[in-house]
Amino acid sequence: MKAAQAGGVLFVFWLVLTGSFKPYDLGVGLLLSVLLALWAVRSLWTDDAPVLTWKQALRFAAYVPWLVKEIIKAALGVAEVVLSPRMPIDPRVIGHRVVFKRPVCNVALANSITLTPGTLTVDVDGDITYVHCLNEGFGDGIVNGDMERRVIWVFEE
Amino acid sequence: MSGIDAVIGAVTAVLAGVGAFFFLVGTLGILRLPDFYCRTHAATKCDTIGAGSILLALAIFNRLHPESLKIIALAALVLLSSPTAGHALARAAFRTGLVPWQRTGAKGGGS
Amino acid sequence: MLLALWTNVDYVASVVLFCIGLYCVIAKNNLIKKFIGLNIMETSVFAFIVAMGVVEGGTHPSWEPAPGRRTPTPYPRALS
Amino acid sequence: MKKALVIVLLIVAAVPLVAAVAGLPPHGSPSNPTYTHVSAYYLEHGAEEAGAENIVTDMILNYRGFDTNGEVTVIFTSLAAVFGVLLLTGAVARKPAAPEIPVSMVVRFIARLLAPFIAIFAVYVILNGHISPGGGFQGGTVLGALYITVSIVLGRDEARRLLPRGPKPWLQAAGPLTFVGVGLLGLVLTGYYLGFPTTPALAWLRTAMIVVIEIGIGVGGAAVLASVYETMEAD
Repeated sequence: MKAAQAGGVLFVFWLVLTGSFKPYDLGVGLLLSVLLALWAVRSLWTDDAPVLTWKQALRFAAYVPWLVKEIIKAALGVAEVVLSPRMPIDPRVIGHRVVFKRPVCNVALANSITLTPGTLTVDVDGDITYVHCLNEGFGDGIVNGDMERRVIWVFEE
Repeated sequence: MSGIDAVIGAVTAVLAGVGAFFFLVGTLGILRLPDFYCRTHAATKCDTIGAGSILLALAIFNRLHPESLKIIALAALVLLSSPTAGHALARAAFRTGLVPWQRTGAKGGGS
Repeated sequence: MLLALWTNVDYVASVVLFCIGLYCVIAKNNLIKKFIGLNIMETSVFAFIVAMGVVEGGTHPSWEPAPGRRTPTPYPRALS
Repeated sequence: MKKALVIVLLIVAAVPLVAAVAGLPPHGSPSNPTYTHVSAYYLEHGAEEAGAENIVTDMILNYRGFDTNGEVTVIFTSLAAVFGVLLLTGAVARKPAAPEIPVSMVVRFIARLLAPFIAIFAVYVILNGHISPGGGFQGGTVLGALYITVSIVLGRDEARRLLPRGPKPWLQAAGPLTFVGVGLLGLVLTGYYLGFPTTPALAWLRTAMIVVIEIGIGVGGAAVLASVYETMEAD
């Protein structure tokens, strides 16, 4: 099942790349995606595969625009900080403790934090995520748990 | 027809301009910010948004050509890999014991 | 002379890039910075080679057999 | 003092370059010598004559095949040189290993997520080198980088399985071997080493020869990159 899902995604990716429906291209793509899906399931993802149900995929699709909005907002903030002559920065490292059920949540949270300008995940140690903030204000969205709730909403329900 | 062309041209130009602006901010940030962690902020994040909006501009410029899909796949790749690279850099520094710079006179704060 | 330089401003840009790289290589003491300078020099050579292949209004040589295509010769030269 | 010397050196380097640039034919004009002589011929006849739609690939693998043959051999030779250097110097001086820092789980996750996509992209670049930009050299580099990533993220043993000991030497030499093989095929068919058949009926064969060479270069390049990394890491 996992292999079929991975193979499907890989085949769609191959179609996007080649953009041709000639039998030769389709055949090569099919062979490749079957082989790579087997490889992925057998040796890459022996423990917990990043499988998404349809509901989670839809929620992920809803999560991305929100994330992009946050990124743009924060990027403007960073631009303001960098361009202002006084440079009002006050960097600090905050540790934020969240207990997730799946590692994919940890990864999603860490990468969302890093993607949002002004905050940078420096380490993930068990349940604790250490975040380097340029300024106290940038860390608010993490400390008040907004981002973490959304990640849980996407991947855990 | 030409109206659509004009709109697409304008949107492309604006998005590319935004991308260039954020690249500029990122470069300035690398030069101005005080320590490694802050510079990593500037280097990785402004790259993400700059490259993202330039790629979006290109995808719009190509309309619904199959190439646009490739460009969007590329943008997704940037969104996935760039924060990972930034995290790897910062973590390597953190684990080897590089102490983050703090504003002098800061009241303890942090960690 | 100045007019010739202006028509060839693409080439001049690669010369400027080359000089920046050269400056990094001879003036910096840090080996990594020297290496970055070397890389900039390399990039300037590629930029020069690609600029030589440009034809006004041409397209990439690998697609669409149209009359006004860019010269393909510089690309293999960059590979060597 | 040093600054003045640097400035003088820069000027000494820049003045001849700028003068030479000013003397070049105008940028971008279609009457440049670079455009009128050889490449006009390539552009006009390349697609029918040489077997690939991408003229750059035509030039690299067909018109300029001998040169590329040598170049592919250079890649293989670089591997031999690395082995030589490591045998002479590195193998003995083994430093105490630095304290191992485990790979971050974020990096592990994302690398494993992207690995199949990178692989499929690399194969696409190799196989479509005769139509679109790309080809064996580029795709091979991507494959080699993928091997290095997998070997960092999953550990050496998992990566070793992708490059088993038995066929490894053959894969490392795949570039020169396929090139020579295709060259000999050309020798049989046309009487010239690396001669591509010119009749329109055999157009498919020309394309097939080019694709085979691309695959050889890609696999060989990837294997060489991977084993250079492997040797340096084991040291």
